Amino acid sequence: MSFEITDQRIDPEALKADLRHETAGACVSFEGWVRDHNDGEPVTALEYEAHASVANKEGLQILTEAVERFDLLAASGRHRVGRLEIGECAVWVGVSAAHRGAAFDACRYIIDQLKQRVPIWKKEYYRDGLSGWINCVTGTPFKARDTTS
Amino acid sequence: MSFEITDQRIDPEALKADLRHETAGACVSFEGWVRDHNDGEPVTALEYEAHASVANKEGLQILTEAVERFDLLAASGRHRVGRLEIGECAVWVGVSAAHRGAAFDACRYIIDQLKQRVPIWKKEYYRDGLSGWINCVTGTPFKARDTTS
Amino acid sequence: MIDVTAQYFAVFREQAGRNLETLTTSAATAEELYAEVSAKHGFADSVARCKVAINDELAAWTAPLAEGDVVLFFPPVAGG
Amino acid sequence: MIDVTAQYFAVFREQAGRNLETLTTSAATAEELYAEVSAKHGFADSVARCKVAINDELAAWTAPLAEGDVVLFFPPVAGG
Repeated sequence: MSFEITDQRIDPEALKADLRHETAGACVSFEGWVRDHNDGEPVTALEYEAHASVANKEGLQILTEAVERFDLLAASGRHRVGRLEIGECAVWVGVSAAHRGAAFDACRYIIDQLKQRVPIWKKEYYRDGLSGWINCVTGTPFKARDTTS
Repeated sequence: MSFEITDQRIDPEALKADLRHETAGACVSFEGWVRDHNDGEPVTALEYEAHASVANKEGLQILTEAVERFDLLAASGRHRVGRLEIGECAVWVGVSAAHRGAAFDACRYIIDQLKQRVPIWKKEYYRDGLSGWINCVTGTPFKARDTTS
Repeated sequence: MIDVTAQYFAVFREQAGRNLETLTTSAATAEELYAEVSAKHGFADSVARCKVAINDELAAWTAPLAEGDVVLFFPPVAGG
Repeated sequence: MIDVTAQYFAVFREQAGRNLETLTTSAATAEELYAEVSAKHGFADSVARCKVAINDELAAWTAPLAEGDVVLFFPPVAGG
């Protein structure tokens, strides 16, 4: 079980090695990819910022909750920081379980909680040269809703 | 959108290329791994058999339904046949969507439907040398319930 | 009476001891043919749990049979 | 009055024009300190949408402040 903020490209196949277990029959994974639009507005790139030590601790706490709450064998997560281009993987969550119901429910729980609780911020760059911090009230261009994935 | 029965190792990373889309914000994938037990009984290996042409057609039909029913951008699936060892990937389903809710729901719909509708059969080999076709009534060792993933 | 080919998969193939056989039958539907072959080979699963395909297309158990049809009997599926 | 360090992230850092600042304050809780710094720098988000950490541990807005604390102000998060 591991959660890490990283400035390196996320490699889902390598990360799945941590989920391997002889009793695992199901593996569900989620990837959040940088989209080319948000709320109808064209997005050219994204920048993620995090408080790494608090984020890593809170991310691990969420994984621990998921393992306790669902019938999981393993769970891991990664979140990129820095500037990302369209199509790049910003966040990865993977879980393994004996049965698929628990795996789907837990994977969804983890990504929902990560998005609500972990200190990570996203700045979008738009085609018109403007930029905005998602979810934040700033007066300058902003998005009230998070609609990225 | 593609569904194929294959006797080759499944490569999830390569298959994800088919799910790429500039408007895709979420990718959810499911892998069914061969477990070392079923219903409490130790399993040493599995053998899958399929009617490939009917299976491919029905699998594609399920993907088409999922794309219509959920707000998907792409969906793909693969199912292995032949003898598989513990830990190998027997089935892979991947979907992409603008938003994660649709991606989770659709991925789950697809694997649930695949397990119910596609002509694929599974024979388990047990440590005591016996074997059994899952879900089938045969008189000899069998499993009434499918509890593999 | 018509001539059809019955094809067996998985546990049905093992129980029948063959992949396929040609049958001369009075069965008018896939379901009637299943009743015949399941009695002959001792198949224990009900049609409710099995599937049938005629000439490589999934079909209803009530589908009528025609001379020369290839009827595929699928025992309960277990993918995944 | 106590001396504390306020640290800003993302939009707060941009609006404050700095990463951190030392403040001499009469604020007894994290929430009182936020009221002070948000008035000073024009932060518009309510505490209900923001989070606070004290010395690198997430804390309740009602958490008391002590001399030398480093108080991290997190604007609404947006991971994923």
